Amino acid sequence: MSIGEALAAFNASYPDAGGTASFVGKVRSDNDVKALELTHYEPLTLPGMEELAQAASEKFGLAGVLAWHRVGVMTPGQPIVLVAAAAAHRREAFDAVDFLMDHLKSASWFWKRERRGDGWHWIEPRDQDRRDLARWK
Amino acid sequence: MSIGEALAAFNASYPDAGGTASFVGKVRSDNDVKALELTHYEPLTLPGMEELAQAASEKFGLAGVLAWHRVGVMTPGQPIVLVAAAAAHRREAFDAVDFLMDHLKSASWFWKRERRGDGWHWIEPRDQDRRDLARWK
Amino acid sequence: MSVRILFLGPLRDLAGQDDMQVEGTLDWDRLLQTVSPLVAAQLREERVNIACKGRVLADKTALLAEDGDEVALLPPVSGG
Amino acid sequence: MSVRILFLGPLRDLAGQDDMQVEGTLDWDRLLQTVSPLVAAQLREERVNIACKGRVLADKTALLAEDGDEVALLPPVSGG
Repeated sequence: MSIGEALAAFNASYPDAGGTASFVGKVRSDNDVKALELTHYEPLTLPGMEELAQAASEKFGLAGVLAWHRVGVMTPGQPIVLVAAAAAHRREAFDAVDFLMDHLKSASWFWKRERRGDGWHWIEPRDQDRRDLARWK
Repeated sequence: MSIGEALAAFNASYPDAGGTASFVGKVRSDNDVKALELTHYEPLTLPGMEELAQAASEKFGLAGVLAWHRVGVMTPGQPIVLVAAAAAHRREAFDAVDFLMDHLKSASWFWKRERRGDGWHWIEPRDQDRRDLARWK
Repeated sequence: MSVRILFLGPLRDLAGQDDMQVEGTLDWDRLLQTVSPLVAAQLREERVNIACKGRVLADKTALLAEDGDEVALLPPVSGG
Repeated sequence: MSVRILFLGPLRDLAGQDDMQVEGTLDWDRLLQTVSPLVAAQLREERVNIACKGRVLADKTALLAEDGDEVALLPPVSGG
């Protein structure tokens, strides 16, 4: 299922919600990035994402929530992550997507490394990512 | 073109952007709403939306921006508005979608009325919508 | 050729019509006399704007429309 | 049956392997002696977590894994 199909299906699933906000994150090609690899630890990663989606749903009173995250090797332009939130009003939908992304970026069980001209480099969350996450505490 | 197709095409148009945020607003069925009618004044509405998209693009350094708004009579569950923003990082993409929606809600040339059991009622922006808009000034 | 006055949004209901045509030069005072008292009262409110030839007037009392021009009466907006 | 130790993310590079197996009970002290000094130094850092049987330990020094258990060594995460 493509991202467009997923978003169309998600939208159609919550006709009574006033709005759906979404975000698609892709591999960027800056810093000479040739490829990105995401790894996970399934016994923690999947339950963690389910808890995160449930937390967002309760915190923002969502009608529905979608959180997809790929693992494996991806090249620039390819999608890594898709989140969507359906709510009565746009503010709750926006905030939920923001919350989900902040937690997927720096508080979910994924490890990311990128391959540049000189080999693989592990990536840690930026200070900005940590500050973004701290807003929800 | 459906919303899913539009978002898929938009995403594909900006492969180098790190992320795309989007929002779809739909007719809600609360308050006994049977239908919603949106009218516009094309000589102002379309140039106004183009200026708004340009302003968002400059303010948030976007790779691309999409702003669709329907006019006519719509029923609950049907989409009214679709906005999307592609940017290097998620924060700029989120903020641009937020900015676009706040301006489409209460600072663009549209007039909205809803039909309830007792007839048509004109809708003005909520206080919350005005406060949201004021954040950008 | 005449000046076409358009009633947008709720002003259309208040005017009971989509538009009206008037001959010759239309300025602010003549506009207020041409439309119904209810519409005129709305026009005097700050939150109601006027566009002439596709441009919103910074000062609506400076309206000066000639034959062939379109004047749009713009009540507060609500979209999305 | 043995205890399987998994090296996740950058710890895999540091360990030079995806996982290793050890026989019998594995506690915190034995874990530090079992892995390489470089990995042990990482484990002592607060930002590195340990999971046993699919649960992250609130106190990693309380690790107590038996034969058949999986112990995952979890460096700081980065997703999205």
